[in-house]
Amino acid sequence: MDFNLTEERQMLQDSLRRYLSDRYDTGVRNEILDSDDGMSARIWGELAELGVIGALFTEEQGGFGGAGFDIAVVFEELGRGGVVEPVLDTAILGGGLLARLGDEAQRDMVEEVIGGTLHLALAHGEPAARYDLSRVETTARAEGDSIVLNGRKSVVINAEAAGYLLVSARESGGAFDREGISLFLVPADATGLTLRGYPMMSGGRAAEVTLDGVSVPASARLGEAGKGFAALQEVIAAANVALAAETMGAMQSAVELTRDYLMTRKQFGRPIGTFQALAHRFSDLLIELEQARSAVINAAGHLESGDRDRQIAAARNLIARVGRLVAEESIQMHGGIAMTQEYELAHIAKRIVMADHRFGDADYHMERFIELSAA
Amino acid sequence: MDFNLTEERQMLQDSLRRYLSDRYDTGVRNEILDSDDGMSARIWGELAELGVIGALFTEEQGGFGGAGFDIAVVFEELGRGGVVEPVLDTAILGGGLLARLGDEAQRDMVEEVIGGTLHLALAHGEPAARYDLSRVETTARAEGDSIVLNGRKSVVINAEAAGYLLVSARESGGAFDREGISLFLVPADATGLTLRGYPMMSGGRAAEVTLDGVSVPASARLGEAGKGFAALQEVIAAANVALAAETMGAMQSAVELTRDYLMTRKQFGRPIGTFQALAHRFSDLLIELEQARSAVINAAGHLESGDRDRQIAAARNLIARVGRLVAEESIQMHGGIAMTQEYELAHIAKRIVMADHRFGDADYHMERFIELSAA
Amino acid sequence: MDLNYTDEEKAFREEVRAFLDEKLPQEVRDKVRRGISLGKEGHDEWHRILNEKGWLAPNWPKAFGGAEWNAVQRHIFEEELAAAHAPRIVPFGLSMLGPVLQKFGSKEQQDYYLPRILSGKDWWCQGYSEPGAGSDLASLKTRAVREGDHYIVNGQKAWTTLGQYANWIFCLVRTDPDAKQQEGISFLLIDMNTPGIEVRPIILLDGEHEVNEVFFDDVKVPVENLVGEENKGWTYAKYLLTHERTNIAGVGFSQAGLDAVKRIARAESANGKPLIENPHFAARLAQVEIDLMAMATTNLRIVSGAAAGQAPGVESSMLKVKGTIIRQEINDLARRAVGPYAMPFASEAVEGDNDPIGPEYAGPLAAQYFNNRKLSIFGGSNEIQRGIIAKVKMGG
Amino acid sequence: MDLNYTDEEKAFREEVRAFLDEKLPQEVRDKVRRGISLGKEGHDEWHRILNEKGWLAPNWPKAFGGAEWNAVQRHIFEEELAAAHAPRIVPFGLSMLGPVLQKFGSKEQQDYYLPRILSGKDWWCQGYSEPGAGSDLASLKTRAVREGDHYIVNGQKAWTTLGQYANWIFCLVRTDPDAKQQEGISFLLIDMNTPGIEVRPIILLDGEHEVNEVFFDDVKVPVENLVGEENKGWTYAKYLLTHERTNIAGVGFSQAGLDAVKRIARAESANGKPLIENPHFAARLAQVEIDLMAMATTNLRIVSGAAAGQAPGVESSMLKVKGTIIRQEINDLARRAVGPYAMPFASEAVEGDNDPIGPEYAGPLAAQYFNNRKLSIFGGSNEIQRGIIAKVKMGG
Repeated sequence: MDFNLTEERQMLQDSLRRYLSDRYDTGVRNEILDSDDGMSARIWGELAELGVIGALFTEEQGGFGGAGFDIAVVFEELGRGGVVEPVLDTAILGGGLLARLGDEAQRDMVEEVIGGTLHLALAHGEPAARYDLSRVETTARAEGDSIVLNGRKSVVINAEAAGYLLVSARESGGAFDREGISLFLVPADATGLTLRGYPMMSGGRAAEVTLDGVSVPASARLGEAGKGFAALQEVIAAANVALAAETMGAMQSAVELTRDYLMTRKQFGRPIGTFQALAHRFSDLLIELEQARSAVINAAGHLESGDRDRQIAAARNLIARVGRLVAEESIQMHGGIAMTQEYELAHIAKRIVMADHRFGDADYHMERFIELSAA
Repeated sequence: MDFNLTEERQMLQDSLRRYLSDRYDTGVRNEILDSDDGMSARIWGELAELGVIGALFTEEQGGFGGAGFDIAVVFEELGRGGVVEPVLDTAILGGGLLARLGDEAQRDMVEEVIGGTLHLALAHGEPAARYDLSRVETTARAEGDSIVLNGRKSVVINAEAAGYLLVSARESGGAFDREGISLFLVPADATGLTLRGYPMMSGGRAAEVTLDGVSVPASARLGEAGKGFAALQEVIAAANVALAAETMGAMQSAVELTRDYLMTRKQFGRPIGTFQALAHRFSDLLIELEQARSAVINAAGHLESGDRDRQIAAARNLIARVGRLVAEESIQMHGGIAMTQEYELAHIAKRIVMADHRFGDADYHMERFIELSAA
Repeated sequence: MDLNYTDEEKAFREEVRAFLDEKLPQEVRDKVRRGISLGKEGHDEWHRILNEKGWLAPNWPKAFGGAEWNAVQRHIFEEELAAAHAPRIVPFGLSMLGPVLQKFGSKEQQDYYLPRILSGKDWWCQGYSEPGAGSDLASLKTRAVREGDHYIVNGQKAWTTLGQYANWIFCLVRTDPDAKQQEGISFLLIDMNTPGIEVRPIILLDGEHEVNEVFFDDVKVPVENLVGEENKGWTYAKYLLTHERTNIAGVGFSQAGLDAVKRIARAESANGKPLIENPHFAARLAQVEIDLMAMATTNLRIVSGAAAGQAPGVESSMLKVKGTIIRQEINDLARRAVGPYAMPFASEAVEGDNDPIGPEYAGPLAAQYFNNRKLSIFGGSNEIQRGIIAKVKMGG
Repeated sequence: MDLNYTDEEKAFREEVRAFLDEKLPQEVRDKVRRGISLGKEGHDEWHRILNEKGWLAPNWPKAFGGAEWNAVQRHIFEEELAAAHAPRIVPFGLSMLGPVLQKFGSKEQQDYYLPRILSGKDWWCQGYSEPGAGSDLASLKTRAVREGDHYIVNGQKAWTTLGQYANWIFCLVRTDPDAKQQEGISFLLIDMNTPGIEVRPIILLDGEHEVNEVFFDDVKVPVENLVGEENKGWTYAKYLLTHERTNIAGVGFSQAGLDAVKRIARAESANGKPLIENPHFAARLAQVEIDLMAMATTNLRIVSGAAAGQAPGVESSMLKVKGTIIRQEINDLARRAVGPYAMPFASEAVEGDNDPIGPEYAGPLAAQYFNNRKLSIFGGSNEIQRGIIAKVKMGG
């Protein structure tokens, strides 16, 4: 048993933390939040240079990491910094699928991802699917050597910036079947592909995607026909570890901001943090934060294990519950200042809470946990 | 809309509160708790004299009350005093069934109940039934002019003191059917009736009851054959109002004891209740206590209405949740002293918590509420 | 004890319903239901409709043009407004300043200001809070110095709700800097068009412009704009605060919110079944509904006590705490109900000419969740309320 | 990072399991599982078995007859004991006094007392708390006055766990009444058979005799029974407290308790289905299991830090708070799982020659729920722990 980071991970963590604290302050981020792109190309390039993206891929895939703890280290720091750049979407989801399912040419694109020159987006969720991973009603129909895609994809994060969308579509089976789902690499400029983009509550941008007779060559299919679900599950498992770690990192920031506030702001001549009611509530946040950190460790440590899905469900359930507590209590203990958009905590709290809405909230993951525990 | 007690109820409340605070102090109650009978015959007689039992029956039934608010007033005070005497069992359940279903001779027994000279017990729950009211597997079989009862009844409160048991048994239908359940008035000395008595965690006594070929005349059946369930539901609805009010009264005591303790016990030269953490937690108890009071009012006020069962489910769910909070927080804020059996709060906390185990806990009533809301 | 409305109360409810059916424009209902901001014109229009009926000021005496309803009637009115998705009545002039002027204002002030509040000529805002002072009015820093016939006001107010629409502000200012704590505070009426006043928006975390900072730089205020006596402002402020709290439990808002969550949970599906049949979602919904049922009765008990002349004291604080917890829990359920479609930024999802993003109801839910964190912070934070409750109830 | 046990750690676990399989009597397991008190003889017997193996004192140096395991080994040992329903090792002599004597006792004291602890000759109890002083050791009132070769002790201790079995008590006493707060306290070893000592039972709310009051009336204690220096007792007491907290999270107990709840919930039925399939019960169970999974890792992080020589500081306080909350939640689920059969009084339902009342597992559950309210009160209440955490973490 060993709870120490390897030297490489420790170095990555240190340099990323230093970079973000120097270069990604509230002012910079607020500008990014207000920008049309919803992200900064400069920051993206610098993150790639730092090796942040490469750390998310194995050596085989062209990176120098790719294990659960690599993901956890990177995303904890991104979360701590409240980073809105779509590392999860381009690297974990998009890049992860290319690396797992792609042919040689497609796998070569991972290099561009790692280098920071290519954005990707996973177009998987659909208007009626909620968090159901297997609910795919977008269709893929062979037409000669081509495949024609029809359907609607909802809240596709990073769609506008992506050079390619990874689109899930059904080649056979009913709406909820795991069999029959394929993944296609669709260029952003494909005819029949329409995006309706918008900013998101917690920063960054997403789009509603319509596929109206989008025709791609059969070679655009990643892997075998109808067999895409397992890889989808894998990258979403990794994304869940990333989200859990990111949220935990954001919680860490929320707690630190709260501590600073409680020890700075005075009432009756004393820092308000010395009043017992707030001090005790703050202690509870610290305790729960340790729980969240342990949950991330459990999930990251089991990313390659047979207990993967149950551990991930546990981690995301716990972090969703604790996250809401930390976000709400941090705001409450700050008072009015935390209600203002430009204050650091407002953004951090939104990152924490809105994570619920990606790949399942506390109840969804609790149900998964119950199901997987019974199995 | 009117939230004032009628003059009669106010008088009953005042005199019962005065009586209990004068005559049912911790010492008296601790003696009762340690006694073989688990209750005091003297107190029982005095409660009857005060009109406490009569207030639970309508004029038609020989009493002078019987409405939801009469029950609520009486039981709030019994709860406040931590009274362990089985008013609920003898009067609400036993007497209530006699008054509703009995023939003239059986109805006349209500007078003895009101006068305090007759104890009754409802033998309804069974080992596998949990809180399922319709799960009755005890059988009633006609044999000539007699009816023969066979089965086991579990946790029959007040069975040992009762002159008669009101026994539910199935004359037809399957284990969960509402149809086919009859009620029988079985004398305590009937052949084949065995009691295994024991004290209960929150005071008072109960027994496991075995009916091994107990033969009673057909006239022992209360009401029509197989039609007992509706009356059973009615008295259990009344019992739920009584339990809700009793628990709320006990919560009132717990909160008062806690306030006294917090303002008496000192640390660093100040009453511990002036420290903010405890003060704020105490405020939450007061807020929730008002919620509990409102829940009792809602349930009592709807005892005769079409919304009865949903309102009762709501009240008991809320009171179970708030009750646990109040019991646990009161003990915690007291510290060690509350852990000792002889201290008032220990008994009060047990009354509050153990109410969960009669006619359903928080989850049971929440499920009922969901079911009834969907209907 | 009687939980039922009397026949008179029922008739009153019917009258309110009939009025709302007839006079509340569908377009306004839809906006309120969908969480779309009405703007000043929308609020003014609705106030005008209510004023025509004589119902704009339910708590004002008839002598001042109010409806002079008792507390139970006001409660019924508030419930029906919320259920019909009527806009809330903007409280600053009507619920806050009005009662203060009626009780402490001069005849001239009453004659001038009260009709202008009813007619909509004046939009008032509140100048109580200051930056960094939280809910602690006693540490007030804005100064007013008497110079001849004027006070010269310098300082800064914060969290001034809808101050961007206001042409008048009622302010607490410090007139005696040597007096301790709550002494030495006065209550001033200030024309927002006076030179030296600047209003700057504060954008809240949901992206909306709802509150403001107001800066005073040598602002000249005529002495006749002083309400009551100099240095007695704290008394008037406390009086105002009890009035602010009449609908503090927000039962009507919570009920409307809960109904909305149920509608959403019937429309949304999880695992191929309506979300409302999911036992875990149903459990959360049931518990908050049960809490609300109890709080509605707590509220009525207090309201009917107030109708019978008992002053609501510490009970207001209890209602504030529990009421905000319940409303916030409902907001949380609502955002969770819509799954991924909570993510789009509200104004993009809701406003403009495009179709909404995702289901029509989804757009504002996350924003409402974040915005309503304010409920437990502003108007005396829940921590302050708990302190008040403990002080009163333990003081014994 | 590696969440797996090393091969050595795995081998150690297997060794512990094999030992427990062979040496832990079935009858003792059953009693522990069913919540039946073992009595002094039962505990002595189990201690004897462990001592024969050399495992009675996992944290003592080998020089004193201990196993000298590292923190991870101790953690594994504790987990396996709990899983096997082994009795807990009574901590007063072994985990509390032993380390203090080893660090601060004289050679004579070490030679005399330590072997007697291992052999079971002495049963120690703890004389720290006093009535009304709660967890606040600094306000200690029991006095010891030096007279020649003796101290004369007067005063009273409370909450003395299993004092009825003890022949020795280690006490904190005030030797300098003029010193302030925590100064002037000494650490004395007192033979319970000395004249002037009286032990009175305190019956806890579950009806059990587990703790006692101990009265001292002119009790003569030889000066050689002083540990370390006079007036330095607070130092030794603090050292002891950190040792008391090694298994503070109680992960093993919680895991065993959770497993028991699952067994019960599979056996009980609700609406004709196993209770464990009831979604609301399953939800509570899942959440506490998820909390426990995380806490087990938190515990291991701290334990493995301790194995690497980092002193567990404020982390102990965190583990205490969360650990007790989780254990209490499991106790609550257990009592709720059995429905009406939680009502019989424990000793009647469990002990004696009769069959149990209701299912065998039901008897002790309500009593355990009430008894374990103590977890968050004794040994430094959760409020005190929260204060410590805040002080350390906010002090910055």
